[in-house]
Amino acid sequence: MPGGGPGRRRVLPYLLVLPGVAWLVLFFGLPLVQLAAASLYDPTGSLSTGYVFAWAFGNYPDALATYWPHLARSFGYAGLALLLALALGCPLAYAIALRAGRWRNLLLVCVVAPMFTSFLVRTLAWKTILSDQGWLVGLLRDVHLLAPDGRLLATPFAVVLGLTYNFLPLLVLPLYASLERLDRRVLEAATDLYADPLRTFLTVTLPLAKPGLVAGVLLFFIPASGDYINAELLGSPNEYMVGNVIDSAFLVRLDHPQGAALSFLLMAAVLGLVVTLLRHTRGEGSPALDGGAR
Amino acid sequence: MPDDDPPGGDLHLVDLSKRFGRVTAVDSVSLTVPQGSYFALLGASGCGKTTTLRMVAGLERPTGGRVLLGDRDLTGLRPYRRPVNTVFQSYALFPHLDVFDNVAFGLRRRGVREVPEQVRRMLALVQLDGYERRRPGQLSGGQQQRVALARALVNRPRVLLLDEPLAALDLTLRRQMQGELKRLQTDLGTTFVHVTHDQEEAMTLADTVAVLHAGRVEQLGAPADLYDHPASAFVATFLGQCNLLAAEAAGTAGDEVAVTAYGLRLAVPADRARADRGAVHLGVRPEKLRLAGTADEVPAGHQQIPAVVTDVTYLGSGTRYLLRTGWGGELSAYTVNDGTGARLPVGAAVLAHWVPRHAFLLPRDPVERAAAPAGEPVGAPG
Amino acid sequence: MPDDDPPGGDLHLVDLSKRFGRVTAVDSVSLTVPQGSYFALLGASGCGKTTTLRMVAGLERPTGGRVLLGDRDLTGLRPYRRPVNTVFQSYALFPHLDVFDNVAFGLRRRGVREVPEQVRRMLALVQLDGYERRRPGQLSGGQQQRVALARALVNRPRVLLLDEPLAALDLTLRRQMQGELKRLQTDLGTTFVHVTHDQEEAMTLADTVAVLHAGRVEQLGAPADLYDHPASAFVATFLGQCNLLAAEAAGTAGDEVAVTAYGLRLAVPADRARADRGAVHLGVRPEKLRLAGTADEVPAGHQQIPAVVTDVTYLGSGTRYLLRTGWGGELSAYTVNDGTGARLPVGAAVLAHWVPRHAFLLPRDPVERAAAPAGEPVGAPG
Amino acid sequence: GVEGARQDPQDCVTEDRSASEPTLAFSNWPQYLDVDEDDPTKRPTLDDFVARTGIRVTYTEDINDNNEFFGKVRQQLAACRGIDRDLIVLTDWLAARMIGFGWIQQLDPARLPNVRANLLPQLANRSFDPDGRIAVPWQSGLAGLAYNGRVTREVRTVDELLTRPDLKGRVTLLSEMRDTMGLLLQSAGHDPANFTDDQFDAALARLERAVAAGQIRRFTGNDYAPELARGDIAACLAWSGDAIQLAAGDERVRFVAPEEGVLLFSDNLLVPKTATHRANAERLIDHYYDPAVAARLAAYVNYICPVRGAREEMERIDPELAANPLIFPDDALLNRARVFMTLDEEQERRYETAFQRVIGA
Amino acid sequence: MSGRVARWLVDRWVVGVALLVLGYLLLPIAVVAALSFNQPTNRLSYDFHRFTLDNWANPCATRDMCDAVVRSVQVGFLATLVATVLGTMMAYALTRHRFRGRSGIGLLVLLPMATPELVLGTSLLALFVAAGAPQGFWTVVVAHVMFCLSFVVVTVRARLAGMDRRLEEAAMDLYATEWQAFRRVTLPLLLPGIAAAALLAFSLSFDDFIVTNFNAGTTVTFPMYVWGAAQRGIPPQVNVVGTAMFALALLLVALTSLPRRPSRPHR
Ligand SMILES: Nc1ncnc2c1ncn2[C@@H]1O[C@H](COP(=O)(O)OP(=O)(O)OP(=O)(O)O)[C@@H](O)[C@H]1O
Ligand SMILES: Nc1ncnc2c1ncn2[C@@H]1O[C@H](COP(=O)(O)OP(=O)(O)OP(=O)(O)O)[C@@H](O)[C@H]1O
Ligand SMILES: [Mg+2]
Ligand SMILES: [Mg+2]
Repeated sequence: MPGGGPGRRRVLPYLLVLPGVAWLVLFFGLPLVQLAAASLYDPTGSLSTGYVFAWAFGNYPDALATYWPHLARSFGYAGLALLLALALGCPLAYAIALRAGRWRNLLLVCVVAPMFTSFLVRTLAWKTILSDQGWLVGLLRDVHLLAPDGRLLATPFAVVLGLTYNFLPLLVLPLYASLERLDRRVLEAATDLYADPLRTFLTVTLPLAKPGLVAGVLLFFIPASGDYINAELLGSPNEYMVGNVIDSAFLVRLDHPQGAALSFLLMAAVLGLVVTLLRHTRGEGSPALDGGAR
Repeated sequence: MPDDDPPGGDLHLVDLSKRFGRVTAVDSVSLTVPQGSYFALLGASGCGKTTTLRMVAGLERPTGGRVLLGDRDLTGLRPYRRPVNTVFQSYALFPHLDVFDNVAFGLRRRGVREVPEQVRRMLALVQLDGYERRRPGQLSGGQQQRVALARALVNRPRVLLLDEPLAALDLTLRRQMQGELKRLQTDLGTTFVHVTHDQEEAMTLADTVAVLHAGRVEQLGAPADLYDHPASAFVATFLGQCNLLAAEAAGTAGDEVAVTAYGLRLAVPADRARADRGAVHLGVRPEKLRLAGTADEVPAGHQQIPAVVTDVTYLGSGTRYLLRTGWGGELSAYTVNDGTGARLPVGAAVLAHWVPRHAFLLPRDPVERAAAPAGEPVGAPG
Repeated sequence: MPDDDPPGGDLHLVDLSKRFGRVTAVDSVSLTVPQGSYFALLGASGCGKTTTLRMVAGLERPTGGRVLLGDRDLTGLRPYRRPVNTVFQSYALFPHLDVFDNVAFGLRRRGVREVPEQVRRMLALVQLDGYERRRPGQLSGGQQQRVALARALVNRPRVLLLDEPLAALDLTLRRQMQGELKRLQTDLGTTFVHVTHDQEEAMTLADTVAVLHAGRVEQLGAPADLYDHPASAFVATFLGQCNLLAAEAAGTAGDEVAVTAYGLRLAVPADRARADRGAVHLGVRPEKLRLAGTADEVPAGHQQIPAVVTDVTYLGSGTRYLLRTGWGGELSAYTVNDGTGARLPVGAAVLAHWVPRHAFLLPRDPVERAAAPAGEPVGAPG
Repeated sequence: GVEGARQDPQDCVTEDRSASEPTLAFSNWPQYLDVDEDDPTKRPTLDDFVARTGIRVTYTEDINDNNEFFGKVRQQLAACRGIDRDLIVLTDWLAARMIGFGWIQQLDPARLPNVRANLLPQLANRSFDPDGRIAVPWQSGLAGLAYNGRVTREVRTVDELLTRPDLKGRVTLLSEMRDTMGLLLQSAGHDPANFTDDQFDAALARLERAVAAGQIRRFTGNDYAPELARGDIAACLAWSGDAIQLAAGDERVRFVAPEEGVLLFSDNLLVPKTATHRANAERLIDHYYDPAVAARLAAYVNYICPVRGAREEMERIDPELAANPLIFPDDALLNRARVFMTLDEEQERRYETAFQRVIGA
Repeated sequence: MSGRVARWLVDRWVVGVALLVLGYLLLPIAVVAALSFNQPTNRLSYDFHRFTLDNWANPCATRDMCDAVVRSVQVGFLATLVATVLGTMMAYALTRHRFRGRSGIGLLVLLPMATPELVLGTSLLALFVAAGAPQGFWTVVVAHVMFCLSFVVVTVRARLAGMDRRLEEAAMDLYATEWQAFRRVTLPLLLPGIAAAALLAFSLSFDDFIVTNFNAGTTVTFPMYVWGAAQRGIPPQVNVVGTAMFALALLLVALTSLPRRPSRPHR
C-alpha cells in the first residue's frame, strides 16, 4: 500500500478484521478449545459418570490405530473426487467466465442453484439415477462396461461421484471469480504465440487464475474429506470415511474423547495438506495464507 | 505450426471490415503487403489500425472480407495456426512469468530447441540482459515494451505485426530499435506490418506506407511519394506539418496551374496538381517556406506572401516560426539551425517565399473535412 | 482536500531516493520546480522517471528524502490529501466506469458542483465528445490516454504530474495536445511536471528540463542551454543526435582550446568548453555539419573532416547522411530539404565542415560511460 | 472434565404451568400422526383434542433419529435447561437411557384413565418402566424381514439373508443395533431379551463374515424402503409399518415375521424433566388412548396399535386394516415377538462399539 | 455442413465440455423436477408413478413445509448478509494490508472448513448451552454466519489477489480516501467475486442440515424438514420446492441480466 502511516492506517486493518475474527473466536475458537479438552478426557468416562480431564494423549494414537483406514479412505476419496472435479470444473469455470458472454450469470446460477434443492433430495435423486434397475446401469451393462450383476450404487465409484457432485460448485465459484477478472489481452498474446487453447489454458490461464484455483481446491477438498453422508447414502460399509466414524463416536457410541481426537486428527491432516499446498503456491499470490499484499 | 507451412507470400487484405455494434472501426480495407517488405500502417488515434492488425493476427473476427497469405486464406484460422506474431500495443506480457520465460514462451510452444541461446540473444538485442529473472511488474514501461518486442521477434514469424512497438521508448533507444528492426527485417526477409502514429518512424522504416483515416485507406505509396505528393489534405497534414491555403484554381495553362488565394495570384506546376479547377488547397511545407526581410531578398521566380512573425519556437536543431498573413491566416515556417542566419524576432515583418515546384495542389471539398482547418499549420517537420 | 490548502508554492524534492530490493530506481534526487512552471523530466527508459513521479504523488513511499510543496512537507501525506494529480503512464482507467464517470471521478470525490459541464468541456478539449458512454475497453489506445489526461486535468490541481501523457498519440494530436497542455498550464498557473522520453516534447513545452540518468539528475536547465551546451556526453546524445569525437585537449590558448582528434588539429572557443585539458569529447550536432564537395567550397575559418557518404535517408522535411571518416568513425549530417542543393549520392567523397562556435567540448572519462560509444551518431535532430 | 449427565430428581424440579397456560409443545417423528386425506393441513385426531380441551398444541415433526435427537438435547437436559418441548416420542432403548439419567418426569396415573384401561398387556411392565408411570407407548412395531417378490423368490429366514448367494449385494440390514442383532440372536435360537456376551459375539461374528463376503450392501435407517420398492434391494430387515405402506404400492413386496422370532419395539411418549406443561401432556396422552382416536391414528400410520379396543373401532373405519396382523397382531405373532434387553451403559457401549465396527464406523 | 458443426465444436470444445458438466450438475435436478409432477403410489416411494399437477397446485400442502422454506430463506438471507460483509472486510484487510497476525488470521479463517460439521454443530451447541442462550432462529443464524464466513473470505480473497492496484492508486490520486477508493473502484470491480461468495454463502446456509439441526431448538428449517420427511419417504411437494427454488433463481438472474449491455469488449 502506498503512502505513509498515520495512526489511523495502522489500526484500519485491525478494525476490518475485528468483527469477523471476533465472530470466529467466539463461535468457533471457543468451542474448539472445549473440543480439544474433550479429546484429552479419560476415555473410560461415560455420559452418566462424566468425563475427567486427564491429558489422555493416548486417545490420539488409539483412534489412529483403529481408524487409520477410514482416514486414508477419506483422503483417497476426496482426492479422487478433487481430480475429477478439477477435470470437470476447470472447463466449466473457464467457459462461464470467458466464453459465456451474456449467459454468464445464468450459467453461474445453474451451477449454484442445485444447492437450493436440498442436499438429501439431490443425493436421493442420484440414487434413482444410479439405481440397479435404472437406465444408466442398464446401458452400462448392455455395453459391457459393467458386469451383468454389476452395480454403481454402494460402490466407491458412487461415493466419489457423489462427493464430486456435491462439492463441485465450491470449486467452480472461486475459480470462476478469478478467471473472470483475467486480462484477455494476455490470453490473446498466448494464442498469438502458438499456444493452442489447451496450452493457453495450462500455461497462462491457469497460472494466472491460481489464487482462485487454490481457493477452489481448498473449498472443495476440506469439506469433502470430512463428509460422511455420501459414503452413508451412496456407499457400503466398506466405503465409510472418517466422518462416519466421528458421527458414530459422537452420536451412537457416545465415545466423546475418541470423537474429539478423531476430529482433531482429521483437521490436522487437512491443515497439513493445505499448508503444503499453500507453501507450494506462495509467492504467486496465493490467496489464503499470504494474500496478495506485495 | 508455422514451420510446416508452405512458404509465406504476399499478405492480402481483401475488403476487410470490422464493426463493433454501430461503430465501424475498419471499413472495407483492401491492400497488399508484398512478401518481405516493411509495411507501415499510419493513422490517427482511433482510426482502426489496431483493429486491422488484430484481424490479421486472428484475434478479431472480421465482419466482412478476407485475409490471405499468398494463396492461403487465413480468415477462419485460429491465431495459433497463423504464421504471424504480434507485438501488442499494451505489451500483454504474462505477469506470472519472468522476462526469460515470457520470451521463451512461443519457442517452447513450438518445441524449438536451443531455447536459452535464442532467448539470450534476443534479450541482448533489446538491451535487457541481466533482467531475465524479473517479472513484468518490476519493469519500467519501456522495458516492458522491449520484452514484448523480443517475445515476438524470437519466433521469426512469416509476418510480424507490430502495434506501436516503440511508442514507450526514448528517442535514443527508439532509433536504435528502429535500426534493429530494419536490419532484422532485411536479414530475415520477414514481412513486417508496423502500426504507428509517428510518421517519421513510418518514413524511416517502411518501404510502403498506408495512411488510414476513419477506417479507410486514404493513400498508399512509398514514403517520399506520400510526403511530396499527398493525395489529400488529410495525408498532407498527417505526414508532417503543412500549410494549406484555400484557393480557387482556374485550369491548366501551359505546364502551370494558375490559382487565386486571398486575392493573391499564384502558380503551381501542372504535374504537382491533383486538381486544376475549382476549390483547391495550395500546400507548402514549412521547411520549404523561406523568410525574407525585404522583397529584394526574394529570388526571382519565387512565389511570396507578406506576413508578420507571431511566435518563435526553438527546437534545438531548428527553429519554428508562426506567421500571420494579411488576411488573418496562419503559416508555419521551419528553418534549420545550421548556424547561418540570425533568428527573427517576434513582430518582424517578413515575406514568406517558396519555389513554385515545392507547392502542390489538392482538391478541396466545398465543406471542409480535413482533420484541421485550412490555413492553420498542423503536424511538424519530420 | 486541495481547495482548503494553502496556495501551492515551489515543489522541492530533497534527496529523494527509492530502492526496490537491490535495485536503486531513484538515487538521491534533489531539484526544485518553481511554482507555475512547466517542468520536464527527461530520461531513458528505466531511469526512474515514473518512480520519481509516484513518490511526488504519494503512491510510492520514498526510501529516503522528502517532498515539499512550498513550506509544506508532503512526504508522509496520503495521495488523496495531496493537491497533486497524475496522468498515469498505463492510463489506469477505471474499467467499470464509462468515459464520463472516469473523468467525473475526482470532481465527485471533492463534491464539486457543475460536474457535467466541466466534464463535457474537458472531453471536448481532448476531442472525445460523443464518447461519454463508452467503457475504457471500447476505446483505442490513444483514446484511452486522452481520457486519462482529461481525468486528471479536470481537477485543476496545484501540481499536475504527467507520465508520458502523449506517448500513444499520433503526431497531429500530440501537437495539438501539447498546445493545449501549454495553454492550460499558462492559463491555470498550475505547476506541470511532465515525464517524457521525447526530447522534442520536453523542449517544446518545458521552461526547465531535468535530464535523469540512472536515477540521478544529470543536468538541469532551460531547453536551449541543454541543447547548445550539454554538460555531459549523455545529455548531448540524449537531447538530439550528436557527433562526438574522442579527442585530446591541450589547454586554453587565447579564447580557444586546441584539440587533437584522430590526427586532426581542431579548435573550439573557450567559452564552449567544459574541459580544456586531457581526454575530451568534441561535439558537433548533425544539423551544424555541412557537406562540401571540394575544399574550395569550405568557407574560411571552418573546421573540416574528409569523409565518404555511406547512407542517405529521406525524412520528408530533411535528409540524413551517414558519413565514414578516414579513421573508420561515423558521422551524421542533416540537411533540411528546403529545395536548394541536390541530394548527394552514396559513395560521394565530401568534406564535412562546421563553424568552430558550433562545436563544444566535454570532459571524457578515460573509460567510456556514455550511453553510446563516441564517434557514432545517436539520437536525431529535434 | 464434565460431570455426569445423570440428574438427581431433587436438583431439577420444574414447575407445572399447565393450569395457567393451555399450551403444549409436542415433538414427534415425521408422518407419525394422521393427516386428513383431503386437506393435508388438517390433523384430525389432534384437531379434535385441541377442540375438546382448548389446549393449543405446537406440533413439530423434528425427531428423525433417536441418536441424533439425543445428541441434540442431551446437553440441555444434563444442565437442567429447557428444550422447548413438553412431549416427545422416543424408542424404548433411548427412553430407557433418558429415564436412567433422570431426565423424564413421572406421570400421574390418576390423570391417565384411558391408558390404565386400554394399554396392551404385552407393553406393560417393561423393564425400564415397571410401574408404567413414565413412558407410555405411542406406537409399536415389529422388526422382521421384507423382500421384493419381483426380483427374488421368497425369503423366510434371517439366515437366508446372510447366506443366499442370489441375494449377494442386494441385502440391507438395519443400522439400529438392537434390531439387527436382536433378529440375528433370534435366528441363532437365542432370546434377545436375555442373552450372554458370548451369544452376542457369535452372532456378530456371523454378521461380520457376511459383511466381509459382500453379502450385505448397506446398513440403513428408514431409507431401505424406496430401494426395496424399486428392487435395488431384494431383501432386507424392515419395520412392519413401512412394509404395509410398501405392500400397498406393490403387493409383491412382502413382510415376513421369521419363525425364529421377531423383535417388538415401541416408541414412547415422554415428558422431559424440564417440560412445563406436564398436565396438558397427560391429557393428550390420555386422548390418544381412547380406542376410537387410536383406531383413526392407526389407520393412518399403520404401526402396531398399543390400545386395546382400537381394533373393534377400526373395523368400522377400515375392516381390511383391522384384519392386518401387522397392526393388530394375533397372539401367535405376539408370542414370537421379543423386546430387546435393556442395556446398562457399559453393555451398551461394548455392544454398540463392536456393532459399529462391523457396520463400518 | 456437418464439417462446420464439427469445426465449431472443436473450436469450442471447452464450451462442449462445460455443457456436459452442467448437464451432470443438473441431472439430479431434472429428476427432482420430474418427481415434482409425480403422484406417488405411497408415502415411501420416490419413483415416478403417475403425472399430476396437484403438487404444484398446492405446494404448501404439507403443513410446516412452507414455514420451513420461509425460515430457511430468512436465515440464509441474514447469514449471507452478515457473512458477506464481515468476510469481505476480512478479505480486504488480509490482501491489502500487512499487519501482525495476518497469517494467523488467515489460518483461523480456514479452520472452520477443516472441521467436520458435526463437530462444529455439537461444540457450538455446548457453547450456547453453557451460555444459557436459547436455541432457535438466532442461534442458527449465528452458526451459519460462522461457517459461511470462511467461504466468503476465501472466495473474495481469490479475486482481490492480483487485482490491478494501479486503479486504487489512481482513485486515491483523484482525491478518493481509502474508503472511497474501496467503495467506488475496488468494490465494483470486486463485485463478481462478492456476488459469487454471497451466492455460495446463501446456498451453504440454505442447504445446511447438520450444524443447523444441533442449534435450531424447535425451529425447523427446510433441510431439517426434508431430512425428517425422508425418513418416511419424501413428499412430492419437497420436489416442488426444490424445483421452484431452482427455477426462481434462474428467473431472477435471467430478468436482471438479459437486458444488459452486450458481451464484454476485447480489451
Ligand atoms: N470493443 C470495441 N467496442 C466498440 N468500439 C471499439 C472497440 N474496439 C475499438 N473500438 C473503436 O474502434 C475504433 C478503432 O479502434 P482501434 O483500436 O483500431 O484504433 P487505433 O487506430 O489502434 O488507435 P490508437 O492509435 O489510438 O491505438 C475506435 O474508435 C475505437 O473506439
Ligand atoms: N516494483 C519494482 N520492483 C523492482 N524494480 C522496479 C520496480 N518498479 C520499477 N523498478 C525498476 O526501477 C527502475 C526505474 O523504473 P521506472 O518505472 O521509474 O522507470 P521509467 O524512467 O519510468 O522508465 P520508462 O520510460 O521505461 O517508463 C527500472 O529499472 C525498473 O526496472
Ligand atoms: Mg491502437
Ligand atoms: Mg515510466
